[in-house]
Amino acid sequence: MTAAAVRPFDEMMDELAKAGASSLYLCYQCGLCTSTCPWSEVRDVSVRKMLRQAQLGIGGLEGDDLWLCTTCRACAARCPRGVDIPTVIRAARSFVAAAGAEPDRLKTVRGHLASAQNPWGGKPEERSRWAEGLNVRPFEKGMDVLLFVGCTAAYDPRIRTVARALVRILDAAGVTFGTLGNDEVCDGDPALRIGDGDLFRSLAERNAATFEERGVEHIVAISPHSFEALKHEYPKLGASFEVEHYTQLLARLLDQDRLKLRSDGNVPVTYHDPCYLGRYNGVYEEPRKVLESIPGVRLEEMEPNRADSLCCGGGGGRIFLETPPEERFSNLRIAQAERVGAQVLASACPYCVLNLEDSSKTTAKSPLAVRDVAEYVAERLA
Amino acid sequence: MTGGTRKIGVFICHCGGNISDVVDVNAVREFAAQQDEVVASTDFRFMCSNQGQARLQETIKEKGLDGVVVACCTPKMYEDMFRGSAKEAGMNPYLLEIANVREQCAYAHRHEPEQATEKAKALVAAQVAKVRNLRPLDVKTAPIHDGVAVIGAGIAGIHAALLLGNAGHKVTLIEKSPTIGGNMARFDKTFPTLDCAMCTLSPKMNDVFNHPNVDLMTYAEVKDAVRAPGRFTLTVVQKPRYVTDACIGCNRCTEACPVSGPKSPIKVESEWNLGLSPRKAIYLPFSQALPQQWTLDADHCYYFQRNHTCGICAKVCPADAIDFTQRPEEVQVEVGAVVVATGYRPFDASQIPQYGFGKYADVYHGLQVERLLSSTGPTNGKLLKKDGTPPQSVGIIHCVGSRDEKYRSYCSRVCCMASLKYAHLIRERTGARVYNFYMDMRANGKGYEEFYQRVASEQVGFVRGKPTRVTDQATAPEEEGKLTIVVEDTLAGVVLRVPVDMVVLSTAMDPEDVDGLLASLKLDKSPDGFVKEYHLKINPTETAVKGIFVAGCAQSPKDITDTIAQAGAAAMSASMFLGSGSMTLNPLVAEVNPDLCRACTRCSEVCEFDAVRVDPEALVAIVDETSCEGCGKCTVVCPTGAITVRQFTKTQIAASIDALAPKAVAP
Amino acid sequence: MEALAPPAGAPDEALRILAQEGCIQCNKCTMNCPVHRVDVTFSPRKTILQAYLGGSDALSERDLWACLTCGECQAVCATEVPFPAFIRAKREALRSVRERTAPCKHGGYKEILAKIMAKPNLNQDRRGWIGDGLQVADAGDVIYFTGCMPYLDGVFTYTDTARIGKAAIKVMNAAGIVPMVSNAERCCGHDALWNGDRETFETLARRNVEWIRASGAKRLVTTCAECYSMLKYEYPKVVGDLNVEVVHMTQLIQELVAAGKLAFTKPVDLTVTYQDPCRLGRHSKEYDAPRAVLRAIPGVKLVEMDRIRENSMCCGVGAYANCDAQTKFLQQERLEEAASKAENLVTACPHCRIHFSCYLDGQPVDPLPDLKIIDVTDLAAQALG
Amino acid sequence: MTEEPQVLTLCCNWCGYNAADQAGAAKIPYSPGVRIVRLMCTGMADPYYVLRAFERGFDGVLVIGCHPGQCHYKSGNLQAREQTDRLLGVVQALGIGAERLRMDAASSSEGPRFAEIVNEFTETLRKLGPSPLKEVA
Repeated sequence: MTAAAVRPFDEMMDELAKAGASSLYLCYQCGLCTSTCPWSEVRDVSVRKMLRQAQLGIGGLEGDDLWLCTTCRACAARCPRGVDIPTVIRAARSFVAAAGAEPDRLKTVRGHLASAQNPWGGKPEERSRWAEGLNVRPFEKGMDVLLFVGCTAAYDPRIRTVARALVRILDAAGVTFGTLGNDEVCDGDPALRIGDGDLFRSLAERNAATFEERGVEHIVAISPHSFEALKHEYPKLGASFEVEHYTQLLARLLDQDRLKLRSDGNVPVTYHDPCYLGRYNGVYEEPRKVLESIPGVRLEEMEPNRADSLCCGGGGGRIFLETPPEERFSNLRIAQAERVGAQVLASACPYCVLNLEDSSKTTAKSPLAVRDVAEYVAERLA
Repeated sequence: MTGGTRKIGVFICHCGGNISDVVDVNAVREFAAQQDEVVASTDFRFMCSNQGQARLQETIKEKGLDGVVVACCTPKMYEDMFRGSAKEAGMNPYLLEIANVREQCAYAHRHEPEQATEKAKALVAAQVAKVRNLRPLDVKTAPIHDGVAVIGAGIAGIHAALLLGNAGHKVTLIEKSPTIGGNMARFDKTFPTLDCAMCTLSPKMNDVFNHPNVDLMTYAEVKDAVRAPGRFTLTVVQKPRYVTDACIGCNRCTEACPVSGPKSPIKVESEWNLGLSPRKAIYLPFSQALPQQWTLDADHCYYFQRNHTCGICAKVCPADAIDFTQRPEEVQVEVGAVVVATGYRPFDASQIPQYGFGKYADVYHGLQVERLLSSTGPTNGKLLKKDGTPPQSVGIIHCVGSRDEKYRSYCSRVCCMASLKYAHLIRERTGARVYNFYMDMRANGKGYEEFYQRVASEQVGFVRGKPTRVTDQATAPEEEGKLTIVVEDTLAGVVLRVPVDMVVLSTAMDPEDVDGLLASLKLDKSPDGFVKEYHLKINPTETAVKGIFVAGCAQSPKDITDTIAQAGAAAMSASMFLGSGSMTLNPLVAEVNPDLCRACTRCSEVCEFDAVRVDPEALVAIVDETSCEGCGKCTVVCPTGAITVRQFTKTQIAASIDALAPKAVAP
Repeated sequence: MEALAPPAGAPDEALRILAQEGCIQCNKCTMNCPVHRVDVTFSPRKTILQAYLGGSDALSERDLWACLTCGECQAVCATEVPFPAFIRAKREALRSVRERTAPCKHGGYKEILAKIMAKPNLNQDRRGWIGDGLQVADAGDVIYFTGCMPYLDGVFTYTDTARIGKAAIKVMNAAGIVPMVSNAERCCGHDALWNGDRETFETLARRNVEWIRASGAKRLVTTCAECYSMLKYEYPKVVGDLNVEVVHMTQLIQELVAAGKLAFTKPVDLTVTYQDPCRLGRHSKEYDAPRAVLRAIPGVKLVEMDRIRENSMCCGVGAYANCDAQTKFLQQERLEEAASKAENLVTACPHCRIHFSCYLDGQPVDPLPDLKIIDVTDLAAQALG
Repeated sequence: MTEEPQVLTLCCNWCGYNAADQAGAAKIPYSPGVRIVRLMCTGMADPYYVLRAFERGFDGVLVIGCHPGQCHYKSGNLQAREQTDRLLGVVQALGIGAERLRMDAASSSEGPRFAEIVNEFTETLRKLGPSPLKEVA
């Protein structure tokens, strides 16, 4: 092969700079990102090499590997030069997607988001069907909190139970809450992570306008992805409200002695940190505290955990893409859970629960129940 | 206006045409002559030439000038020279000001000669107005105390103390640990020559210990420092050793001491061996320690911790050298200069949990490996794993904490070579396979690249990549019972899992924790935490505080070669400073009119140099002229106008402003 | 200390002022002089005697500027010798001898402001500090003369003076008054006059009178005791009748409350003591209005200090001419007295407030208990609810 | 006389003044209405100087010190910035106009930047016209 002359891809370099990805040029090619990336556990992919080529503007980000990134931030959390790799990825995705070169499946997701305001393709008028039979009221001023349900909890049959569980817990604790019902739209996280900033903005602005209109001041989110978007992305658009993840609210309710839980016998439980709750927002202790408050629960820590936790594989749009069984991080996670002898694998994110449950069903050597923290707590309500 | 009493001369320089081609110097000269109190106005081709200066001096003498304005180039060029000439001619040099008509008129407005000329007139008028308001200033000097304190007795401090002592200065060498020698005394060999570290250090330790001009204080710390012109008074705390000079070094106390014994509830690890071996409560840090005087660690001693129940050391001591009644003592040390040589300590590798330091037994940091390789170390120089067997393979991870914005952004400069040294010694002593995990090899000293070549030729593995973790979880049979280093080999572009028996972390160098000392000495730190030097490039051994010098790793990470060189330079600077006998105080600093001061403390609150304080008894602010830099922040916050900066008083500046103002320009 | 010579051949105007009243050398002035308490060399009696014997030339530079012109000497004098007026005349006379000698404190800030405001073509924006929710007008029956208030916050970092103005407007609005605040307003000239710069004072007075007369207003209100004494007593001497009634804010409030046009509904539970500003008290003989205001505010408990009304003690600084360590001792003395009575010291002049706050902001001579310095108008505004 | 706006420029000795020298040495033209007074540090730039300059008829006052973090005296430029900011309100209220007072920074090697700052400021002043305090002859 003859060497080609370097011809910098100026347009892409400009785009990356505009999208705030200029920390890219700080990279000194130590490869820590590659070896830290969960993909390195299951297949060959060099994050470093992608950055290398992008630094020189000779491509590298436009290939298929670009769409592997789960935006889990494990790399950025360790990068010795402070390169904001997920932002580089996001910027590159938006550049590639603008040229229509993203995976077909993601085109569909974008379509759903644009037409039905959710990535799953559910009908907008069925958004609040998850709450059928429960007395969930529309949010009005004076209520303690707005429950932001999120698309997965609204449409996915498995995750609907999480939302329903949370309703029972809030009722039991005497928290007054409401939802936006069918007026809620996707928080925009999927759009943002797959590189469609405009779509994100239109969704976010729509929600923000509804919050404003209904006088929402305090939001509780079910999905850490909603939580992250509401907490850190919406304020950039000028929105202003308090937001917390439901595990933070539950921890507070327990502190105030407003939840009575009964024993589950002597159960070894392990907790999987969702990336968007942990690395993105530093919420490590509250979910653990909630689990440990269930009488009988014995919390065992998997390796790795907390800031080093292994991604489930669902973020950054990966939940919508097919991953071959031998490349699923969630399979590794199941093995790690089994290594500490857990019977229950708890997490606090719809994507994590979906992925881990799939893997548990296909790879667990002995029964390993995958539960969302909310489900587990609701089961143990006294 | 009434004629004043001042006699001011104005000298306008042509600068060989640089000025006169643009500015009408005749017009400026005539204009200047009309200014109040101007008695001489002249122009000359080159004011900076010998003839020009002679003209200046003659006119000063002839006319009895007590004020001069030279209209020429920027004051940054020749202000000092003109002031010197004026002084020689018998005029107070601080009555001379420069009107910068070259850079600010002839150069900047060369296409507008008329405007340039008008502006030149204004600049001359402004300086004449200022000079009219100037007062002659005395340049004060303060005698410099002839002693020097060297703080820290590692290789930098020892070397500096020796040179200063040899130069005839009275040196007080202050070391906080029980022995001198510093980190270098822990090393086995030094790169790139692989000399035995103690063989080169030990003679210097002995020299400084026995030097007639060096007063050595070990186990002593500087607690406070008070600065006066030409003098520092250090308050040094002599910590109690509980062992008197009568100690004959027989070691019976150490042998008898029950602490750290197998059944002892009180256990303590050897600082000297960095936790790799236990030590007794009464001990000598290592066999060649100087002074050869034992030290009792009261914090881990049964006598002190268990209500006087022990005291066996005193019973076995043949010299009756144990004295439990000792107390810390404060000693005042007066010196004229201070050399700060407080050195470094290794970065705490447990801050990066992924590398398993403190979690896996066979993960060590570099200084520990020095001890493991040293014949005086805990394994008598045999490199052994915790289980007592020699390693078959060793991984050395570079840049642990260094070059990492999460920890220390800077390069620690020595780790590359130190890692090569470990690689060589480990291969030489154990034959183990050695892998270096590096990002860049920095071999930038004399003989270093050659050393790199030599070690490479010894079949040491070099993997370019920063490992993500060290783990004991095996994913393949080769990893069973091993520590596996996971890394991207960035040259091959593949992720490797490298199983080894031992991991060495080449940790960053941290500055020794001397915040208290730096605060007492009013020294600043650079953003990296090391002592801030006066100028990084051209004056790396002095500090912003006159009379304080810095040497060795206190200033920045460096190897022994550079440490010695800088210690020598610091000693030279200190010696010259002391040898000058007196220091000139910059007269352009703040002064307080006590009649106006109301002791409100606003001046001392804004001062960045601790140069002004309020005397609580006299209720007046007092300026320390050695510390004041003359920035004038205090003058703006002073409510009463009591504090002013000489040569920049409100009347002086306002006079300039008035003269520059549009009205004043009109003829 | 250096004695100052008057201009050759100038009549001793200062001595003429002194000689109008006959000093009987009883020494009550000196015994009551606050400056004398902290600097025994300063003696009004001695100065008067020297002037009688050999003209006023013997006055030293130090004495010339150390006098607070607070008028305590005159207030206790059996024959009412106008010592402050003598000092003022002396400062005026010496001004023509040399450039002013006493540096205006605070770096000449107020002095240069006054000089700028004496200029003809000034297009000020004097309302920037007022903020939302308060109503002022371009014309009307009542002028609010704000004084140098909007400019003080440019250097005085330890107290927010605009606060007093906002309070004044709030109180007036509550009584249905929308005051006129004019951009044509200039410095009242108090400091210029008292520091001997009559030229600047008269220029300022003329510029002020021009717009005041043209405004057609009936009343002019000040929150500053200095402005009040200038406009009410000194301006007529220079420019004749102003055609408006000059009132201090406390007088206005007293009147509004009495007439039932203003009611304080919100209790302000504070124990306060009251500082008579020299310019409102001794210079203008208004002691009662501020006290009446304090009594009208529910919850306020007024505990008087020992030295009040004509015996009140100066805040320590007059016209920014004098401020030094002696000043500090005086302020300590006064604040200790105040602190022994109440936790809040109320005054009716922004300058008393600044000078006391300045003291509290710095290092005290001796530790003082917590004491807050509040303007009476501010307190009134707080009681509006 | 001259129609050029008259600018009092208070330069610190270490950055602003050297930058002006650099601009001169590089023969970068700027308005001759720019008049420099050298202070050791902008930290000693008293509000009095600014007001006095306006009182004496200058059209604008420029304070040029070191970049933040580069002050020879650590923080003199920061104090100057704070003081200048406070003074802006005063200058505005006096009707002089806050646009006529500006603080900027140029390091000792930034001759072009010095010229750029003063030229831009002069241009602003030209548009504003003479200071209202300027005595009309």
